[in-house]
Amino acid sequence: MDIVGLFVTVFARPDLWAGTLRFAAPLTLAALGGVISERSGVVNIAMEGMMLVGAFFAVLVAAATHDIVLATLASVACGGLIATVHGIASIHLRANQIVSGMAINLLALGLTSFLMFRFYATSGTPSDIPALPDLKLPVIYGIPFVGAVIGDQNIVVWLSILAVPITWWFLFRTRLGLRIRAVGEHPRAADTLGVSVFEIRYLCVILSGLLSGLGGAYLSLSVAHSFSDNMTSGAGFIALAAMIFGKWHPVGAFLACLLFGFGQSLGINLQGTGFPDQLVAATPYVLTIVALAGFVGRAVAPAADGIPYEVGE
Amino acid sequence: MSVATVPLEAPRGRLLRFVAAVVTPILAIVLAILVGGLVVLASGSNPIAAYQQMLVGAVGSPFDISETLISSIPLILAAYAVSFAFRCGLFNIGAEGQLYMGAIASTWVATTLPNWPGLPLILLCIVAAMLAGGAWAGIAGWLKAKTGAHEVITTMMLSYVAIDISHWLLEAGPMTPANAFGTPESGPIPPQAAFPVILPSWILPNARLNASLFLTILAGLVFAWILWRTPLGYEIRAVGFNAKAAAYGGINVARRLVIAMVIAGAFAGLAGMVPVWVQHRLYDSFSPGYGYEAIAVALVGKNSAIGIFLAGLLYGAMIHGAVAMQANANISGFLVQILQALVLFFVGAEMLIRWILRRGGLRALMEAAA
Amino acid sequence: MRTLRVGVAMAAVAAILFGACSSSASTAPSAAASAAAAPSAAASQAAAPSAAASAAAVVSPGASASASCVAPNPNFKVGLVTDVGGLNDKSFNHLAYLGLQRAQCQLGATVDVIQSTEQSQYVPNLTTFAQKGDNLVIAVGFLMANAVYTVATQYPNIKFAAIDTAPADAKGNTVNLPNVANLFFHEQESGYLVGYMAGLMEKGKVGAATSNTISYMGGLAIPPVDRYIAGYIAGAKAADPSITIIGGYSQSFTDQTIGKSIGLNHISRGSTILFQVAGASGLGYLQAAVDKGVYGIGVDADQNYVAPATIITSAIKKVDVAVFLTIQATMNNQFKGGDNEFTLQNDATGFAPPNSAVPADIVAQVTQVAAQIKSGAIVPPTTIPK
Amino acid sequence: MSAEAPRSPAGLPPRDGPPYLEMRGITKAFGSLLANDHVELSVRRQEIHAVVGENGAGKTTLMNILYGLVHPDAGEILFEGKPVRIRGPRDAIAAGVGMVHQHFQLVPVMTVAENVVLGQEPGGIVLDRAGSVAQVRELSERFGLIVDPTARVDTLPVGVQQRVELLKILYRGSRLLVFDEPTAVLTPQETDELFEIFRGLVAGGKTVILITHKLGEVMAISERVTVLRQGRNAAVLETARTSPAEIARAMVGREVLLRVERDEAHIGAERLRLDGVKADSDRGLPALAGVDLTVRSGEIVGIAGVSGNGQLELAEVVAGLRPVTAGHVYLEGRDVRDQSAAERRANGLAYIPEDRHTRGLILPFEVKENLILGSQSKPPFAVHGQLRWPAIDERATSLIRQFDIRPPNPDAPASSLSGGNQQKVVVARELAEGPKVLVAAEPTRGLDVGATEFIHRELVEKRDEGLAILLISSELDEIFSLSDTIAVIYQGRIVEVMPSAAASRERVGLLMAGGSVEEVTPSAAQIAQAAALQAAAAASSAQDYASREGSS
Repeated sequence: MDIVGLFVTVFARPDLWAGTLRFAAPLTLAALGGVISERSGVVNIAMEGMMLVGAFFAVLVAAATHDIVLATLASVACGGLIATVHGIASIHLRANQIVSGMAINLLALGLTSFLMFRFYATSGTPSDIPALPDLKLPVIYGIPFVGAVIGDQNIVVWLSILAVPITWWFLFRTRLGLRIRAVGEHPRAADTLGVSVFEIRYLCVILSGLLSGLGGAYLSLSVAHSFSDNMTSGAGFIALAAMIFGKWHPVGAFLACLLFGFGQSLGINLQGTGFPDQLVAATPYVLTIVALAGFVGRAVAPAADGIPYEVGE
Repeated sequence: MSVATVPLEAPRGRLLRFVAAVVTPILAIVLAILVGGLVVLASGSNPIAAYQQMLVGAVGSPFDISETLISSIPLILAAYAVSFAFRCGLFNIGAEGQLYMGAIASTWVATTLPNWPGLPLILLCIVAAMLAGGAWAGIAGWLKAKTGAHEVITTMMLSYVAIDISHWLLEAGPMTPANAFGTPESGPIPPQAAFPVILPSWILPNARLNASLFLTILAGLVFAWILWRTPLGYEIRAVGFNAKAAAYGGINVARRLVIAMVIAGAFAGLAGMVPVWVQHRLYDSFSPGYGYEAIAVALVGKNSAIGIFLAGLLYGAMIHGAVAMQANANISGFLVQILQALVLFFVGAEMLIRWILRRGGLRALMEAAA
Repeated sequence: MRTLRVGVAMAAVAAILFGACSSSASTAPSAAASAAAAPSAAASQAAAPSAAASAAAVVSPGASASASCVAPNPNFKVGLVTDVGGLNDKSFNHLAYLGLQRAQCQLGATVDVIQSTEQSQYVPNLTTFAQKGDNLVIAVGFLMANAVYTVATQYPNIKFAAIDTAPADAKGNTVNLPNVANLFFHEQESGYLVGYMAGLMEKGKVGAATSNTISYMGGLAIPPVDRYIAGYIAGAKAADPSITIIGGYSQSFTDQTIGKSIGLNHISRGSTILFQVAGASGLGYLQAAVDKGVYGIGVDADQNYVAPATIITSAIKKVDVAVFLTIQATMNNQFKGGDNEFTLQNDATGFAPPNSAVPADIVAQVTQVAAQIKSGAIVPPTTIPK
Repeated sequence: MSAEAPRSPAGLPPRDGPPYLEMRGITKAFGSLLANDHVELSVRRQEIHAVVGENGAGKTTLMNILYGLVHPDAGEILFEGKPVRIRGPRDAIAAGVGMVHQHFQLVPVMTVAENVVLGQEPGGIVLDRAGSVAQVRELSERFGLIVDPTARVDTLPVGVQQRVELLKILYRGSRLLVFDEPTAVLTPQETDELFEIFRGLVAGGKTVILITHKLGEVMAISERVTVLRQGRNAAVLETARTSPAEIARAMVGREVLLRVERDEAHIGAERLRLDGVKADSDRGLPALAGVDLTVRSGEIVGIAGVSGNGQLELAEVVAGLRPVTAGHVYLEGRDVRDQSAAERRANGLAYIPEDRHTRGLILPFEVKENLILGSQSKPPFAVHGQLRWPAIDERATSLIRQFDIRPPNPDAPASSLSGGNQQKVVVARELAEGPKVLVAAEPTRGLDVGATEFIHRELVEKRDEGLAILLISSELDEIFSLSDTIAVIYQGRIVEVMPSAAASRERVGLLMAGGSVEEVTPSAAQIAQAAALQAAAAASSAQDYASREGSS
């Protein structure tokens, strides 16, 4: 077939680009969380688990209260809660942070599935739960192509995009941000100036949990409108990859998420075009590897990333 | 993720080290069981019954022991893959894909050479599995050495690709013989290529536990032998601990990275082959995520051959024990995932363990456990 | 000293976590009730038995001894082994469980479930029930062919039921065994009917169905899925030869994000009726139809409850009925080894009662087609035309 | 001690009255090691008080306690008359105590201004970046500490980085300033400038505690000196009434060897030659700008220079760990430009790296494993692709005995050894294979008298056996006492090579600072220091390096 023509038609589809944003949103939130956490020196591979917990409790509270705000807050809070566990393990207990992270992921998967079955048996989560609204933008929605791409995106998509500059500003323009980066690069230096390494790190780990939790809420309250076992299916790990890909920088991570979302969306748009669907599904992963090896290359983590801090060594 | 985040024990006084290595995980398991019991209690069931059923279900009979081992073997092998990379300072998060490749390659060899005599064929299959897994992991290693592409990303992405390839091979036909229902599964492994079953039938009729157990033990020995008995292993460990010092010692760091990944992948390839040889065919999405669970097993096993073997047995026992627990105590199998997570968590939280040891007046042990 | 504080801190966190759980526990029943209310109501019109079935879905194992149930019979034991999809798969595992619960309630059978977490566990899991001497062991899923064969030949006195498959020996040859009932469903019939309905809707430009384009999404390209899709395509084309049909797979039965994106993609490419055959992933697909105000078609059970206005109908596959009937037959010593076909004939396939969006005349036409299928005048295909 | 105070060499009027700072009965144990054992310290207002002692004498621990980084097991602190409880740096800063740490506590990737204001940033939620830059500039001008507030710290030479450290404590308005080994990284000229600053600060009402091991400095700047030995008070002396020899005795607890035994060099054939060698630093900037250098058999060539002028790159270029961008390296006449590190080792090159932690040792490895690093794949340690542990154990036990490595346990992880013993492991390993050329970078940094003496003796011995040694040290005294030839490196160039006999400290120091011979017009301060140094002469030169306490 005419490959070029095919790609022209595919790229002309607004949904390709709309889909890119949709896919990128939850990844971006989790990846930004990862950036904040690791900028403070705590390795976080537990975004997957934090998202899953967020997704579940979002539905649980939504079903109980029928209040979308409460539900979202609950998901964020639960994300933060599970993050706190990671914090205690890796900051106070000086546990290996990869171990703790993996444990959190396993725990979240088991716990949510366990509770899911406990509360909803096999009937599935209720369908009459409130959803995170899509935003129909008055004027823009009318514009032919653009309207179809951004005219009717979910509120969380916009939140995630908004979160990027905010996170950048937070890390690189605020007093707290300065302290966070200092703690991640040279905790002892910060400590000798009276900056509490522990406080900063707890704050950042919990922040990462809040953001991941929101990403989870997006999955269950907007995308799916329900919860199902392991519904994050690896999104948290993709976010982890995006964070490294983006060299621990909010904007870089966001771009990485966009690239991945684009690959996902492209794969979907290439379905039924003659390529085997199963192979087309691999598009985002191949794209990521090529981009990483070809254009990004070596990334350097914050100097103190993953190294527990001990007072008065 | 810097090498510093890779969990490797610094050796101390030999005996003390050994005792500590034994005592800490055991304490971790005890803690996990206690907290897990709370979860069961919170869900309104009887923890004692749950654990009793799990224990009996895991090792209560020759049949259960054999099944526990069958569940353990892929985990152990895959954990060697994760761990070997850890030893070189690499986080191989994509053993899953490597074991898919191993499964595909070995199955392909077996099904395309159905008339070969048994021994050569099975050996060839083993080689194919190891080569395929090794090559797949090698890509990540090579990219790391050449471009510095972070292995966490590359191995993860490569494993998704491998899984999609397996979907294609089995669903779109290339590996699926026309069969009654068009089920996405490969043709059967020729009987002469099967691993011999090792339990005599007077102990257990129709036992499934096969010689892959010996293969796993052998793999463990090889794992330890390479790391502790060869210059290569010495250099891989050196790179893992301190790449700069390794380079100073005249070690070609880039090459060691690649080799370490290839060897790791070879272990994963084997891990992929074993379940196929248990089921006599390669099914669509045959792995429940051995490659990911293996990370936990490797960490619980503290990256030592014996530790991983035991950790794998523990996880396998939990998986198979859950069967009886569900069937007889009516407790959700998800409890097992929770337990596995807790074990891992407490193994990680050594300070907690050391604190307990100190309360127990075992200061020396506590320091050795550091 | 610090570690002590940490201990306290951890305890606190744990407490909060459990607090979260238990607090939500209190709210859960109401939620579950509201969840299940919908399906039971809808299903009751569909077919009497499955109404009770989905009603049973409300109560979890613990609570199932409600007034309407007969006294439990400890001497009649039934074991159910799910495939790796697990009980929450929103598909055949889920439905089989409903049938099991119904048997527990209405027949007093003693039931147990094992959720398989690995394919290589199928044999031990089936064996576990066989060893307990269960009267009937039910294996869910087309990948258990060889496992069922292995265990069933080993325990000739135990009765087995295999859903969507038949025993197959090591070489992969199907072998009918006297103690194994192979429960097959003609999903293609259900697919054909809903496809036909979709075709007519488009042809008649009914409501939102104005684009003459419909679509489907499968989970993986596996037989039970593809039989549905094959029928769907054939039915739609039969109703409206000029119709455009878009299709794809999510490569997953769990990932709802992909499911929804594929849905939105299909809608953006003109589809106005979406048919899902992808378990939980498919819920995302249907959600896209809800968001964009087009129509969706559910699968397996009546999924109208997902969105009453959107889900015009569902392609039915009464695994629950099949399971219940098989248990009943076993109880009455009417167990039949070998193939047990579940079709329109015995009301095990078909389409769920359409919602108000579907005009009566279209319903009538589809019902006619159903009759023709029963009579054998129409034989829906089981494979997708390449 | 006697209460009547004489005129201090610092030229300030004597002050009486109650002590400004008093630390009483300070005790701190790390595990089984008693780092501070009822240590007493009393400092007067506006005094420059020196605290001296050997490596491991407990000076740094004492100061970390004062600064709240370490919590004492016993003892109390009185500051400005009232008892203070210092739980952490926050309290110390609040109380008015500031500290310049031996290892700079600077975030390399951040700017000077960011480093200075960190923890007490101007602005509300948003960091007032312009404001912080302005404040830092104002501060640096007021105290004459010239530094660009917007520069990234890792682009600054160490001397300037120290000014940043100083600015940090001035920014916080500290009244009691603690300096831990401040001159370790400075040229004599920079040291003078620093001392001038000290005097200025004291005149301005501040009080200074100076931790050092350089008796010359003690004599030059301090008013009183507290000597610690093995965690205990050894003496408190009025500087004007004591002598370097007396202090040295108090420090070491015995008469110390005053010079390295070293007979005439028997210089032989050329072993190592660098020819117009250029190389880049890790950050890709040119670090070596064409180095020509020759080391012959039986000769020790000392490279003098302020650290950061290309010494590290020079060593790594020779070792084969850093590519040369131009020029050639010859080992025994053979151009080894394209040889790998391994090949050069095989050809008789040995290298004692500057930093034993990041280069020289694999800390989690056992001692015996570290002792074969570089030879791991050579017989007898590896035969037929297998490690021969018996051979490795044998090598380990013999080297441990020969170099008196403690504890004598081949199975102990290197991380569990003291700095001195760790360095012995490195030296032992590098000398074990009978090398022809040795590159020794900072071979005694952070070692105590015993270890330093030992390693110097080893080096001289090997030199007499014909080994060609390229010695790189930022410590002039080490250079002077060991080298047969001295080469001064400045900004990646060898600015001058001279026989050590013909070299004077002042001249070398000047060259190190980038000065050229013409401009030798010593400042008053230099003369003062020179005088003090003469006074210190005999003892100091030997004692200085012998008891250096550097980074490790």
